[in-house]
Amino acid sequence: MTKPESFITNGIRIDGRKPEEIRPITIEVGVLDRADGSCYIEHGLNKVLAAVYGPREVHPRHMQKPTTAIVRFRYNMASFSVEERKRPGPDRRSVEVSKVSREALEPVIFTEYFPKSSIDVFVEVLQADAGTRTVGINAASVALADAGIPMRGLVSACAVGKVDGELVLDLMKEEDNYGEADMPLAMTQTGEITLLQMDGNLTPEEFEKAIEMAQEGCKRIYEIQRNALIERYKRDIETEEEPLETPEEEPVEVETVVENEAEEETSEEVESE
Amino acid sequence: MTKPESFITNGIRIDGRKPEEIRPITIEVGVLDRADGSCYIEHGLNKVLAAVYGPREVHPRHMQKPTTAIVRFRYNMASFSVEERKRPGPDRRSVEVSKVSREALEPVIFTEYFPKSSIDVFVEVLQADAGTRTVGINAASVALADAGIPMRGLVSACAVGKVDGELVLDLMKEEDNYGEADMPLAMTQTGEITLLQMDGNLTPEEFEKAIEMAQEGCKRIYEIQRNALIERYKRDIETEEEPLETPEEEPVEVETVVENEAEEETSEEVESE
Amino acid sequence: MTKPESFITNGIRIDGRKPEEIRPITIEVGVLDRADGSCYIEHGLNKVLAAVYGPREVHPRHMQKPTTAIVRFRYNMASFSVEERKRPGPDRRSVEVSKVSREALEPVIFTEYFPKSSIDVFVEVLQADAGTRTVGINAASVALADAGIPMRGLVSACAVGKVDGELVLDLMKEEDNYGEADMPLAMTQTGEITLLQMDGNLTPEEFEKAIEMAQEGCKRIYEIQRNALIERYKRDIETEEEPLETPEEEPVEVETVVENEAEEETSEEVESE
Amino acid sequence: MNDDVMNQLKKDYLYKLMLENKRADGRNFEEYREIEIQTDIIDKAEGSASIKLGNTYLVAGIKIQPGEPFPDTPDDGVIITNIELLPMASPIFEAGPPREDAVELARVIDRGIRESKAIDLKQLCITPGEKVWIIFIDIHVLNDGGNIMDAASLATTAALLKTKIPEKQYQLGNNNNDDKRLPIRNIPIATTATTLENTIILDPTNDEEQIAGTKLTIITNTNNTISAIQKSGREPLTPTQIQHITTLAKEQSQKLREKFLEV
Amino acid sequence: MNDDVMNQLKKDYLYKLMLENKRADGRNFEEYREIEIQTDIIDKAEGSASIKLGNTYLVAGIKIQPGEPFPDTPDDGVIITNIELLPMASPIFEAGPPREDAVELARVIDRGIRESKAIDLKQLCITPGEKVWIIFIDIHVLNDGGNIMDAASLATTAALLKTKIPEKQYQLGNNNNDDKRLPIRNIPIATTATTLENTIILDPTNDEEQIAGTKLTIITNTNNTISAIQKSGREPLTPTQIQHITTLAKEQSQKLREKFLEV
Amino acid sequence: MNDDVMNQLKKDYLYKLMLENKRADGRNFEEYREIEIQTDIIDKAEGSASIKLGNTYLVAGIKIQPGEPFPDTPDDGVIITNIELLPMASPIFEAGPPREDAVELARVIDRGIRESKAIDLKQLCITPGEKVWIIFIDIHVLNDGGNIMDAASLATTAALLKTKIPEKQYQLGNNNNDDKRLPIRNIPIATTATTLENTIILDPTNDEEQIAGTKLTIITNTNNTISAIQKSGREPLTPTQIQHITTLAKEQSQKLREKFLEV
Repeated sequence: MTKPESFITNGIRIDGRKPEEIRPITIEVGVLDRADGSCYIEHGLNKVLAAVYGPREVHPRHMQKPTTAIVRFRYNMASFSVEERKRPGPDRRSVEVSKVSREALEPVIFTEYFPKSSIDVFVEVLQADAGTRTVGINAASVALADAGIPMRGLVSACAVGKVDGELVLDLMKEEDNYGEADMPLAMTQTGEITLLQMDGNLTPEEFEKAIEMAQEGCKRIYEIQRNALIERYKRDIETEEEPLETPEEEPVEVETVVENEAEEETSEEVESE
Repeated sequence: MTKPESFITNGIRIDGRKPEEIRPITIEVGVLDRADGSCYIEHGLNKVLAAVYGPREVHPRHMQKPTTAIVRFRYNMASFSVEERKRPGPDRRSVEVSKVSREALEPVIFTEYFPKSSIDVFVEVLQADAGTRTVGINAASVALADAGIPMRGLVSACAVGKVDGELVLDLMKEEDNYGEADMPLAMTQTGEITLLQMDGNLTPEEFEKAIEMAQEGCKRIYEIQRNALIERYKRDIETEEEPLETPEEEPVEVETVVENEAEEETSEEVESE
Repeated sequence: MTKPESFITNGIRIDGRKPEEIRPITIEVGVLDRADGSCYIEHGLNKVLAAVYGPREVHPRHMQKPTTAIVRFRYNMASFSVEERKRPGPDRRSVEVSKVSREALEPVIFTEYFPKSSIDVFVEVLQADAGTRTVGINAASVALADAGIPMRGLVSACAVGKVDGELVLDLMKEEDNYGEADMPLAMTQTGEITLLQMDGNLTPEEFEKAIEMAQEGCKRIYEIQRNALIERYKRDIETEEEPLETPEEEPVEVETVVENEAEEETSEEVESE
Repeated sequence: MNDDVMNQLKKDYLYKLMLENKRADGRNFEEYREIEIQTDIIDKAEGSASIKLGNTYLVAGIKIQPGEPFPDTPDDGVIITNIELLPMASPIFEAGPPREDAVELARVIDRGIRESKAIDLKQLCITPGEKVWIIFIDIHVLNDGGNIMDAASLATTAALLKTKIPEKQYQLGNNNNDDKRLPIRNIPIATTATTLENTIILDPTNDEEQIAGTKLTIITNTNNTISAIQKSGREPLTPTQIQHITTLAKEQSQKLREKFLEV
Repeated sequence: MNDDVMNQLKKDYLYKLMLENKRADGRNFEEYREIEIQTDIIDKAEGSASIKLGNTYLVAGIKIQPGEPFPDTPDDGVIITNIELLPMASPIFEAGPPREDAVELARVIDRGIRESKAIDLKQLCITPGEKVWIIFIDIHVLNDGGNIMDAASLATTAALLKTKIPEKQYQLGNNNNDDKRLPIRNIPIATTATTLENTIILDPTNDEEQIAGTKLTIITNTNNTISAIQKSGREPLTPTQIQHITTLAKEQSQKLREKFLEV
Repeated sequence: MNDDVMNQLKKDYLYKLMLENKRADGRNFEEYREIEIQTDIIDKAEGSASIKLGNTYLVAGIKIQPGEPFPDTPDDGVIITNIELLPMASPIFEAGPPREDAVELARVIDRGIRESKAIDLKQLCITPGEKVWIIFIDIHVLNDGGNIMDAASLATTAALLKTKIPEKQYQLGNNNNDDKRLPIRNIPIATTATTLENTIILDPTNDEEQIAGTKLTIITNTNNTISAIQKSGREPLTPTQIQHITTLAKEQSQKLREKFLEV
C-alpha cells in the first residue's frame, strides 16, 4: 500500500465516495446458534462478527457485583484479518479497544436488572479495513438486541477523518493509514456520545464539525441496524405463522441478509447534503 | 543423526532387533519416598520416572467434582533429555501427550471411589529416545498400582512403526525420525484400546496388522510390569518377616531393580514368532 | 564504565571515602499519601522509595493465615534506574531480592497481632548505584514504622565488599562491578542478623571481619533512620500545636529531609577507627 | 444458559432415540450434516475458507510470509497450525491461551497435512538454509455445533487448495505473472466417529459429543491410505470398533473428497 | 483501609459540596492543583522528570538505545511508551501485567506525542532500514492522587524537553562535543475534565474520580490544534459538554505550556 | 497425605528428640546422610550426575550449545542455571513457573560456580564478541528429602567435572580427537546448616526443615575460601551462630571434596 497522490479528486474519494458518504453496510442478525445473540456486519471491506452471552453467572465469582450485571467486552482480530499476520491473543491495542467499546455500550444496557450476572460481548474481526472498532460496536449493539438484553436503545458508531485537509466520513484503509486525523465516535439514539477518541490533528473548528458529521453518520448507521432487526423480527413472526415446518425443540436459525438497496440509496442522500 | 541407508538388513534392524522385538525394559517400583507411588523405567535408551499422588484434596477447589475423582497427568521432558536443550515448562506437544496419556489411564481407575479428590500423575522424561509417551504410560500405570489406587487392571503401551515399507515394533530414535509411520497404542489387560494415535502413512491393511502387532507388544510389556510389581510385593512380605531391622516410624524404601534376565528371554521369544 | 586502575589510593576510595565510611544518606518519612507508611532514601546515588500498606485484608483469600499476618515484599527496579533499560516486571534477581528482604524484616514485625491480614511492603528503585537491596530494606523498615506497624525495633542493612584485597564498607557501583566480594547484611537493633548474603571471594578471617564492619555500618544507618523518624514525630507534634492551619480531613504531608550534618560527621568518626 | 437438569433430560432423550435407531436431527448414524464451504472470503489472507457443517461454523485463513527454516530441515517450508476456540463459539469456551482441546485439534490437523505431504515443502524454499515460506494456518471457530475436527480439516484443505504464494508482495517471485498457487500434492480429509453406548455415529453434534464416550478421527488421503489417527476421550475402544470406523472413514472421506474437488 | 460505608459518606459529602459550587480542597471547578516539576532527577536516564500534581506523584524516565526500526517506517526512530501503576501508588493497584487502565493511559500519552509530532522521528535514524534510536518512555506512578493522565503527560513532555541522545555512549555521534538534545518540535499538553452530575470539573482528585462519571482528555499543541482525545468512563457526554471541555482545555493547556517553557 | 495434626505431632516428636541430643534418623547434629553420586547417566547431555542424599534425589544435566555472549562480557562463555522443583518431588511443589524457592536455589548454585571461577569462561569463547559456548545447568529435583541446596551443588559440580564440550557436533573444535573437557578450575561445595531452637544441625531432612528456623548455606572452595553465602528463612542468626556454621562448613566441605575427587 502506498500513499495516493491525492485523496479527493473533484469531490470524489479514491473509492468513489463523496466526503460525507459511508461505505456500504450489510447486516445479518442471529447468525450463530450457540450465542444468545449475534450479528455479522460487512462494512466496506471490514467483516466483523459479534456474539453476546448472558445474562449468565459470573466466573470467576469474585468479579460478581451484588447490585448490577457486569459487562465484559472482548475485541479480537483474527490472525489472518490484516496484511501482516497478527499473533493470536490480546495485544495492547485490543485491550484498549475492548475497554472503550465496553464503555460505549454500557450506558444503554439495563445492567441493574441482573445483579451478580455478566453480559459477555465478543467481537471477532475476520477482515480489517479501517474502522473495525466502530463496526464492532455496531455489531455488538445489534447482537445485544438479538440476545434480548433490555436496552435503552441501540448504539451506533462511525468515524470521521481528515484527508487532504478535508473532513471525510468513515475512513477506509488508505485514508486511515495516510490521513491526517481519525476520530471514532459512538452515539445513543438520543444523541448522547458514548465513545469518543481522536488522533491526528484537528483545529477546534474542525473538531466541532467532525462531531456533527460523525453524528450524522451514526444516524445513518442506526437506520441500517434498526432495519436489520425489524427484518429479523418479521422473520420470527412469519416463522410463527408456519409452526408445522419447524421442529419444536430446536428452532432453525434462518439467516437474514439485510442488503436492501433502499438503505444504500438513503446513505447516498446523506452524502449529497 | 543421519538417515541410515537401510533400516532392515537380513531381517535385522539397525540396533540388532527383529521387526517384532521390543527394546530391553527395566522397571523399578517405589523409587521415590515422597510420592504415594512411583516407578522408574529404562526402555531402550529412554529413562522415565513416574510418580503418583492421591487420592488427595483438589486445588484449586473449583476443579473438584462432586461424584468422582479427577485424574491429572503431567508429562514433562527434562531440559537435558534431548539433543537440543529443551526450554523448561510445557509446550504444545507435552500438552497433547499429557491429555492422551491421561485418557489412556482413566478407564482403569475407579475414580468413582474418591469424589472431590484428585489423582495426580507426574511423568518425567530424563532421557528421550522415541516412544516416551508409551514408556510414560507404562511407568504411570505401575506407579498407580504402587500408590494403591484401586484399578481394573494395568495399562500397557507400545508403538508400531513402519520403516523400509515394513512394520516394526517399538521404534527407536533413528527409526522414528526417518521412518514412514508411528502408531502408539495403549491397552488394558482385557484388550481394550485406551490410546491410539498415528502419523505417517499406512494402508488400511497395514493399519489392521499394526494394531495386532502393538497389542502383542503391549502383552509383553504387561508381563514385565506385572513381574516388577510382584517383585516389589515379595520384598514387602520379606520385609515384614524381619520387622526388627526396620524403624517403625519411617519404613525404609528398599529399591527393587527388576532386571531379571528371564523377561528379556521371554521378549526374545516373542520376536521369533 | 571501565575498571579503575586502583580502588584505594593513600587510603582513599575513588569517591573520596575512607574504607569504613558509608555514603551520604538522606531520609524522608511519609512522602506518599495513599500508602499507610512511606519513606524515601537517597543513599549515595541510589534513590529508593518504600511504601507500606496494612494490616489489610488478604487477596487472594487462600493466602490468609488464621493465626498471623503474612508479610509480602515487592522489590522493583524502575526501567530507567539502570544503564541498560530494564524490562518492566519481575525478573529472577528481583524475585530473590524480594524474598531475602522480606525475611530480613519479618523477624521484627509483630505479625501475630493481625491474623488473616497482610502487611504489604513495596520498594521502588528509581536510581540504582550498588546496594539497592540494603537501601530498600532500610527504607522499608522506616516505612513500616511510619505505617504504625508494631515492631520489635528497626532493621538496618549495609554491605561490605572487597576491593584491591581490602575490605570496604558500602560499595558504590564501580567497586561493586569490579570488586572481589560483596556481602549485604541486615541487622536488628539488638544485633541479630536477619539478612546475610555473599558472593565473591573471602577467607574465613576476612568474612569474620566483614561481619563486624557490616554491623558497624548498620549501627550508623540505624542512627540516621531513628533521627528521621524523630524528626517526623516532632513535626506531627508541632502540627498538633497549630491545628487551625491544617484542614481537618486531609492532613497535609510536610516532607522532612533528614540531612543533618551531625550524622555525616559521626560516620566519618567511624571511618577513622 | 446451560442447566444440569436440562442436560440430564437432553441426555436421556438422546439415549432413548439411539435405542430407536434415531438421531435428534433425523440423520442416519453414518450420515454427515449439510456442508457449505465458501473459499476466498478473506482478501487479506493468501487463502481462506469458511465452512458450515450443520451448526458448526468456522473460518480457516492462510497467511504466507518469508522466514527462517527449522535448523533440521533447512530446505523445507514451515507449517504452523493454530486453532482458536473463540469464547463466542460456545458458552464453555474461555478467552486465554489455548487449552488442551485446542492444542490437540491443531496438532491433529497439522499432522494430517504434514504426514500426507499435502504441501510440497521443498518447493517453498527461497534460499536454502536461510529463507523459506512460512505457512500460517489459523482456524477461528465461531460456533461450536460439534465435530470441529472434521470441519476444521475440510476448511483447511479447501483454503489450501486456493492459496497463492505472495511472491509479488515480497518481491520474491521469478515470473512477472500472477502469484503461483501453493503446491498441493494430496487432499487429506478427517472423518470423526464417536461411540454412544455400543453404537457408532459419524459427525457428532455438540449435544451428541456431550454424551459420547470417545471420538476417533481418521485422516485419509487421496489414495485411501491413512495419514493420521487420533483417539480422543476417556472411554476405551475395541479393535472391532476401530476397524469399523476405519472402513466408514474410507467411504466417507471419498465422498467428501469428491465434493471438494468440485469446489 | 477502604471501607464501603466510608466511601458512601465521602461521596455524599462531595456531592453536597458540588451543589454548593465547592470542591473538597477549596478549588474552583476549573482550577488545577499546585504543580511541582523537577527535571533531570535520574542520572542513569537520558531524560527524566518527576511531578507532583497535588498528591499525585510520578516519575517519567526516558531511556534511548539503538535498535531496529519498524518495517513500515524504516527511516524513523521508534517510541515505546509504558506506564506502571505501581501497587505502592494506591490500595487498588496490584502487581502484575498492566491492566486496561494502564494500557489506556500509556496509549493516550503515546498518541499525544506521536500525533503532535513532538519528536522529529526522521532525525532519529542512524542507518536507514537498519538502525534507529529507540525512545523508551517509562512512567512510574508512585502515588495516585487522581488525574494521572495529565500528570503523566506533563512529566513526559518535561522529560523529553531535557532529553539527550546518548551518541557518545554508543559511539554513534558525528561530533565530539556534548550529546545533542532530542529534536522536539511540539509541546503536547493533556487536559482532563470529568463530569459530576451536571457539573464539569478539571483536574479531578482520586476522591472525585471515584464518584465521577466520565473523563475526557484533550491533548492540545503549541498552535492550539488538538492531537488526541480520549473519553474514558461509562457515562455518556453531550456534544455541548464536549465543546465546553474543549474550550477549557485550550485555555488550560496554554497556561500549563507557559509554565513549562519556563522550566 | 499431609495432615495438620500429624505435622504437629511430628514437630513435637522432633523437638523432643533434639532435647535429648538426637535426630530422628539417628545421625549426629553435624553428620551428613549417606551420599550416592552417579555421573554420566544421561547420554544426551554433555555432562550429568544424579545424587541421592538420604531421600533427596535429583539429577543435574549440563547441555552446551554455541550462542551469543552477553554484551558486557564479549569474550566469556555464558552460564545459565535453572532448577525445577518438580511436582513429583513433594506434595507441596506445584507445576508452573519457578517460585521464589526455586529461583533462590538456582541463583545460589549459580553464584557458587561463577564466583569461585569454577569454570574458566575465557576458554569458552569461540569468536570474541560473537560466539561463545553457553553452559546450561538444569537441575531436576525428583524427590525432596530435604537440603536440596547441598544435593544440587554436589550433583552440579560432579556433572561439570565430567562435562565435555561438543566441539565435533557443532564442528567447532580445533583438533580431530575427542571432545575436550570443560575447563574446571575450582570445586565449590555448598554446606547448609539450620537452626532448631538453639541447636545447629547440618544437612536437614525435609521434616527437620519444616520445623527449622533458618538455613545458612556456605559455599567453600578448594583453597578454603568462601565464594557464596545465603541465609534463607525468617529467623535471625547471631554472629556466633554464623561463625560456628562457617567452621562446620569448612570441615564438611573438605570431607565432601575428598569424596568427590575420588569420583
